[in-house]
Amino acid sequence: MPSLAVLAPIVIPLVAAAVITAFGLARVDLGRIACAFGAWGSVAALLVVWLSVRSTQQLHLGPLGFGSSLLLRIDAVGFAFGLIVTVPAAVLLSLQPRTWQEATVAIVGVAAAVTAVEAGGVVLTALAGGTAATLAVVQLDTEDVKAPRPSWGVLLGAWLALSWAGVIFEVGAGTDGFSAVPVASLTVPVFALIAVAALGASGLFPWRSWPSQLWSRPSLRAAGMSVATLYPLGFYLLVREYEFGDGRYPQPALNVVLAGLGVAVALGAAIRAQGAANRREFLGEVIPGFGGFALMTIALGTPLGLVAGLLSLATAGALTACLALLPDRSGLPSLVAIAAAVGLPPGLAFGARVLGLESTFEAGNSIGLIGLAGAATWVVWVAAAARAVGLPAGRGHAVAETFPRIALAIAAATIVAGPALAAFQSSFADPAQGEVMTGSAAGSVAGGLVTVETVSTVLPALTLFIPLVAMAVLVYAFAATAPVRGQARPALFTMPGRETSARLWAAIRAARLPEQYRSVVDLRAIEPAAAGGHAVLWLAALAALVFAVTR
Amino acid sequence: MIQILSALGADSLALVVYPGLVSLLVFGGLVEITWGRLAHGWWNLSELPRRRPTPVAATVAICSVLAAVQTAAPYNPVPTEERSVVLAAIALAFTVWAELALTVEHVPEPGILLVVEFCWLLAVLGPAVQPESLRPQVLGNVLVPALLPVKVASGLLYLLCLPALLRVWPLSPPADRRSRQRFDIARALSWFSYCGLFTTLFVPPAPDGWEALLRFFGITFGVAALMVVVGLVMDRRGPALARGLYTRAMPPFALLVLLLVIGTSFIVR
Amino acid sequence: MSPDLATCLPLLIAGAATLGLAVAMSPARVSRRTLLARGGTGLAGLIAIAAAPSLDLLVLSLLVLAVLHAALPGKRDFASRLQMPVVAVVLVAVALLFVRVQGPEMLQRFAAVGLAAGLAACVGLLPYIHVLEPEDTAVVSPTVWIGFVGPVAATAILIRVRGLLSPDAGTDLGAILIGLGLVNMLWGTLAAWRAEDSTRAWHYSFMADWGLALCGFGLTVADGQAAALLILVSIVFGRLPLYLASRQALRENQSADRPINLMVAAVLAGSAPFAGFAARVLLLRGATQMYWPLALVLVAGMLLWLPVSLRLGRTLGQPRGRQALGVGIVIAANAVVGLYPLPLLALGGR
Amino acid sequence: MVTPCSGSQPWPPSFSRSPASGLLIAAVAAFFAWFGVSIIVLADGRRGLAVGLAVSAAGLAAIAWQDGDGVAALIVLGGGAAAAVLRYRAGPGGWMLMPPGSTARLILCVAGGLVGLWFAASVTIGPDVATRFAVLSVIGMSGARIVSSREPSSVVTAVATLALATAVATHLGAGSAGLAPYVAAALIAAGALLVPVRVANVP
Repeated sequence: MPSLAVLAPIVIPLVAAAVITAFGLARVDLGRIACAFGAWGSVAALLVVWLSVRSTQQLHLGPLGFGSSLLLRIDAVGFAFGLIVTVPAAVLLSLQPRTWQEATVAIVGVAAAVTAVEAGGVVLTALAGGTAATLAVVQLDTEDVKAPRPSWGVLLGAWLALSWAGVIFEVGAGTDGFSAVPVASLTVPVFALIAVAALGASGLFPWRSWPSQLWSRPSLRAAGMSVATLYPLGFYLLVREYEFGDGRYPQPALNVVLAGLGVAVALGAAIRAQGAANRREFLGEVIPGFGGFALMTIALGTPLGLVAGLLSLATAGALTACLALLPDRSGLPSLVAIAAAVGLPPGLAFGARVLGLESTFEAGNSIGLIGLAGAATWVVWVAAAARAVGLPAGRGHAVAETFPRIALAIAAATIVAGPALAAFQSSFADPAQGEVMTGSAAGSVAGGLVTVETVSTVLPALTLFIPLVAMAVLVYAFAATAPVRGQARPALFTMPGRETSARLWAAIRAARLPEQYRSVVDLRAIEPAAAGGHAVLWLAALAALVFAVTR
Repeated sequence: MIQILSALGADSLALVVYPGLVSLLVFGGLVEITWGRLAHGWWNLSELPRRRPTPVAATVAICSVLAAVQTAAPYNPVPTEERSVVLAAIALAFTVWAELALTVEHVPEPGILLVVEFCWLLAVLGPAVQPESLRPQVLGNVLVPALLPVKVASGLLYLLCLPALLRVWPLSPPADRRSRQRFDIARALSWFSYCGLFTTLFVPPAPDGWEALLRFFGITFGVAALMVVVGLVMDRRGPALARGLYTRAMPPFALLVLLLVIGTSFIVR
Repeated sequence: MSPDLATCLPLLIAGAATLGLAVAMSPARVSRRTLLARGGTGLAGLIAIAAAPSLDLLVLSLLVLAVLHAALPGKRDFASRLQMPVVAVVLVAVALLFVRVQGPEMLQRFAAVGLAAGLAACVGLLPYIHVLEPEDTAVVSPTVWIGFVGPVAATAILIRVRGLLSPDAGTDLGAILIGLGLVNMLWGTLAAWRAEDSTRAWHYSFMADWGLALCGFGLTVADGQAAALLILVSIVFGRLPLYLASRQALRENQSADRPINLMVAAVLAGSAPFAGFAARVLLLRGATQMYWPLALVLVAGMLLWLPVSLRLGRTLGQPRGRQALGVGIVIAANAVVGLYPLPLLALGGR
Repeated sequence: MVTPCSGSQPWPPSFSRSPASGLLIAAVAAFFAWFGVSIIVLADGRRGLAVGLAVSAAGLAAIAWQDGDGVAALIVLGGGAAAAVLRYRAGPGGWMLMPPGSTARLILCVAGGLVGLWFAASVTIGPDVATRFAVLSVIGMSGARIVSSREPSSVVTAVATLALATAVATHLGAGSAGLAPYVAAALIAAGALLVPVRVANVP
């Protein structure tokens, strides 16, 4: 396989974008065909490049000019995250209608996200990730400028922080390559910088951040694409940090802090979900919930945790496509989507979360307490999901962009694919874990296509879940239909101190500078003085500078 | 391949027959009929459900079966190393909320129920924090003096939670207040999983044999009987007692258990 | 070609390209011949500044440009428009005098102050902001200094002054430039955000970019200089042509939120993948090498560009025809420079 | 540094003189330069401005000549004279020397001279005291005149002296800048007065 093939997953969508633009300018809208070609082409290229050799392939195209070189590589981590990004994006681009301008921006966004995961260095990842973020914002604002979208500042700040971390590596270690940075260069501050970038890039906060806000938009075309392309990138950085640190974070405390934050993110989403006013609101919290669980397990620093996190992210990717295509009305698709989202046994989500919780208990050092909190969070999710089944549908998005059968198929697939958990783990997640957890932190999750072996137990995914699936099919087929009463339902509980914090926040927002001091910071008042061309100001400035240099 | 097929057969047997669906129905049916007779005074076959089970009952069945095969029931075809307390706990968590999917009127006091379930999870998973093992029978076998306080406290907490989780408390849902109590198939499917899990986690298992079988089911039936008695007492004393117990008494006790778990995990480490 | 001229070459090319775009994009009511004549004169002045063999000739060239520019018909009178460039000339000339005479070391430091202040006065940065008359045409307004002449003049002066100052004075000059840069960054972004008049907002946004450029010049490492060059190129062939393209919409009070407006906002904000982002990365490299807390301040400051840029992007309205093509060319060129700045930096000898 | 006149030999004075007379000439020349620019600061009429420009240019030329570069001196003188003639032919009529409200200008002239003298004689060391004084006072005062005036004729006149002084200052540099700065300055001085400046600008 020639190393140039590494470019294929990036170039194919770009070619598609060029074709779409060219035809668009000629007043010919190629619609979904070119989009599908570009996105699925990228997926196919990733599969071909990785599966044909199953080892890292890289391409070095020389320096770019800002300190890092154009080094692209496809390794197990890049492959895994590449699929997590491209597959849901391809599903959405192939089905949902878009204008040629929207399609161009969306497909270029996919190319940028793939570049971010293929980049061999931190700065290039920051550049590509920043591009993906910019294009996502453009996409969202183009679709509906009044609808909620991620704060551009937060996204740009995150990618700037990452680029700073990259240049710190370059200045300190002479390289920012993921596989070349010396272990000693990953100091706690640099780690924190990358972690902050990761959290900001994916909006991993306990409060309601952009991944949940996007689902309240009138249309879910740009929202789905943005979540599909941007959300996994933050996790990608956290996974790569293991590669910098020879398989571990610089301090065990950092694992605990990040894992705890993960639980907080999942719990925050669960609390909002159990109080959702309608089903759309509930579904909006699903991806942040998955993200929280994934963060919790990825941050643990154990092979099983990392594997469980990757499986959670893959499931979240599938559900991103599902939720964006799901119509806002009750019925089987909604029911199955909710079941898949909450991790009904024996689905993929169920298996991944169980593995994740087990990894916390087996991580030692009392991290099992985090697992305990994770389990409690899952229970809130279960209650919230049960409540959501009967909630009003919520604001409906255009029928043209919904595909109930496809959404149902995707949701059902994530449940029925439960028995394949071990196969996913060994073929998809294990190689990625092996890629970043080498050397001193060597270790991997044993098992194969049938079982997932943890430290203390074995999960017989194939042999236990296949009969369970069969039983479920029979039982549900035999079961009578029960009418679900769609009704406004009270929240299971309200967060204690919620009113207090709301009042505090309102007070902070209402805080104003006392009248007599406003003129000091009133730019409109200062502007004429600064821009009025007064000789006194010039002389004063000159005097100040002279004074400064004589100190 | 043969190994896979044999494992598939064994797991299927466990899920469908023992300690799976059939066992659940038999055990749960007996306990539920007893409960119905004692609590509501009915006892004839005509009271048994005639209609096909609802999707709620189907969901409860799937989850209870998954939890049941994780128990340390003697002769359980699922190998001991393939059982996990996390699997059991989470699967059972689904059974409590399934009915909420239909309408809020089928679930009494969802807020209190959620708190009770948190406490129950603490009772189930708390003892696993320090040993760092998730095999149910390993946890049942733990007799290290340093870990016994946590185990005993968790066992008590588990028992405190069960009446609420099995809904034998007097806080009945609004829907049931309108009509006479009927055979609750969802609850019937839950009896064995909850009580069997208690036996598994808090009673040291014995090697497979008739004695072990009698011992396991004896204790499990004992737990079920205790729940029936507690339920009857609560029923007589009225909802106030139950509400007071689950809002004022249990959370502080759960907090104590949590502190014990944290303290033990740090001290023993 | 002398190395000094080579350093300014990317800026001269960018200036020529901008002039070409401006002529091509100018609405019919504006005489292209006049625009070409005035722009061509300015470009000739830039070449003279870049090619001037000594600082004295550079200063005299600035004086010529100042007189010619002030003589153009505009809302403000000749004398008041000549004021600030003359202040710049006087300050730089006196600074040169201080550099040349024998005396206490302090004189060198005063020279550094004079050079920095002269630079700010020449470009029109805080505290020497050129008075803007929003009604003036772009050719007559101070935008010419901040967006067209300033980049070449500043680069030429700072390149030539390198060997003249003593090491201590050079360090002082760097510190002053960084200080002025941070002040202008903060002022430019906040004032552009809050200004009621959009033309003023555009003008202040130039100052914000200049803040970054001054920080780059102040960092006495190669990365800082490269960052400054990239930022100046993005001013000359990014912000300036986009401002010119927005003039008509500004007059007609148009505003739009189309993809092109958002792309323009991204270009102006220095968002990836445009030239501003690469420049910021280089700036962070330089700051990390020199003094890392400065990088922290810069990262925080760089986020202030977004609200301004979104506002300015909207003021572009809905460009059509040649104007849309011109804006497209600017966006594409900025993306190319942002993704692969090496050739440009090599051309500038960085 | 490559300049149009690199390697050009300075035109030597055709008569010998003693160091004392040299100093005297330099001092007188510097005084003339300052006096000329002071007239420019104090006058508003074309006669006053033209005389000030001529006197200042003569002083600066003498300094250039004194510094040993006769060609440069001639160029400065030529440029200054041409500018003075052009100024004499256009602008507000009369002398208008020290019109009402000129106290501040007068103070500027005195202060400019004193600061220049202090800088040239006390702060700095080495030869060329007169050059330092002339250059600093002319540059400073003409700059102040441009900044403080709204009348194009006086502003342009000050620009001319500023250009000439800037050129003369190059002599203080270590290496010879050749004649290029002098030529440029002379052209600017003359050209600035040819630039059509509308008194009442229109948009």
